[in-house]
Amino acid sequence: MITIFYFAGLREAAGVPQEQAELDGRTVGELLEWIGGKYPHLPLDAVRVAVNEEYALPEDVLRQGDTAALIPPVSGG
Amino acid sequence: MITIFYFAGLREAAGVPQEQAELDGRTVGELLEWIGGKYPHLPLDAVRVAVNEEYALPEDVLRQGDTAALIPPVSGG
Amino acid sequence: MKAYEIVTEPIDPQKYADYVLRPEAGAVTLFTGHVREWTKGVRTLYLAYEAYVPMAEKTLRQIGEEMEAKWPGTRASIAHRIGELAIGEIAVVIAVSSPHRKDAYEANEYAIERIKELVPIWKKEIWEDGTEWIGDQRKKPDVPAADSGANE
Amino acid sequence: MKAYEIVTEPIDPQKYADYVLRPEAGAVTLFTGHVREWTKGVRTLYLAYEAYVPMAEKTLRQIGEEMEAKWPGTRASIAHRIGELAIGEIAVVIAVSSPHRKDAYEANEYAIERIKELVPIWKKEIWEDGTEWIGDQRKKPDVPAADSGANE
Repeated sequence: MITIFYFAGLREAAGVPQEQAELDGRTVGELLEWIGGKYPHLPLDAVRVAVNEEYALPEDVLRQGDTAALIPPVSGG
Repeated sequence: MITIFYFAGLREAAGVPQEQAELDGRTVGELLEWIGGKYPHLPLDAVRVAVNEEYALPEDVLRQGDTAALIPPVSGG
Repeated sequence: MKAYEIVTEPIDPQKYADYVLRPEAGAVTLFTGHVREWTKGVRTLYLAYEAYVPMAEKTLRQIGEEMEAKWPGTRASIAHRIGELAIGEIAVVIAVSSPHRKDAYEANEYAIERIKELVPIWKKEIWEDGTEWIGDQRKKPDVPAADSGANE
Repeated sequence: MKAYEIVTEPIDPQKYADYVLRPEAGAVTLFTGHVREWTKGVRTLYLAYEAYVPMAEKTLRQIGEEMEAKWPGTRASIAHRIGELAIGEIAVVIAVSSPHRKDAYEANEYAIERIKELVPIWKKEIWEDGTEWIGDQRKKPDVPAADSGANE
């Protein structure tokens, strides 16, 4: 199982702040495909994914217990 | 009469913070010559002169009651 | 306080300036980003900030390490507030000290640019007639960002 | 307080930052120049500053007007302390607010460069083995100055 976090506009659009999914062994790119299939209305174009609080690449592989956060364009400052 | 102010190293070298002199009608350049004659040891090369609290040009003319300040290189900040 | 932190209470900027001061520092720059009332003719009532807190603090610390590597001898401290902020309140503070002033200015400006690229914090603007999550959709990861104009 | 002033007591920088803040300001930059203990291997015990006070305040105000002309929408406040200052104490504070951050950084750095060219203030360094009035003899009027390295 991995944990998925949604923030800001994505959280509001998904309707949940987080969820768990059986995506162990899948890549970050596959995670985004899975999310796009489950929530077709989510704007994922400019989204980055952080795995365990570090920005990840599409080919990075998810492991049991990982947390994957969907990071929409940031606007701090 | 005009009033002459000396600051920082010039004040210490001249031995006085200010003095008065009959230099009405003379230019700023002539003022510097007069000071150089009276205090040959003063380092006047990089000195600017302010008349009535504004930087002045060598050809500016001094008038009765003016204050002329000798401004050595500044080092604020 | 932590040198790099996300906070929920009002920010006292002096605390961060004091933190970076040392006997070998001749210059301290302190930047504060404030909630602005008017942006392009639209009146903001207040802002709400949200963060992925542990990652935000980690990326702020990473930015501090980048600064200290690029401008040796500088010391930095950064805080960002989340929750609801009223007009004029401080959203972010960046304190930098260095022996010479040029580094303190440059490193400080570098920090705010990097925050706007990297740190997982999101701003929602609340106007009289609606709300919107602000995010520059054109912005690509790790590319220096232009001034967004959304705030400061 | 005055927006542009020479003071003899310790400087509270926050007072100047508060002065420049307005609802339309998104960014405030605050620069403080501090007495540094070590400069090129020589230990400073303390500094003594002297000013031609009325002209110094007038030229500080002039610099503020230059800033507001070059960066419209900025508001500035500057104070310089004179007398004896201990290590770490603030000699100068420059506060600038502006709608956008880039102007606040640029205008602030402009101010400290202009102060070092224009404002009749002199610094005497007191070391363990002597004293010296600091002044860059190579500096010409109205030419932008390089970092003197004498302090910050």
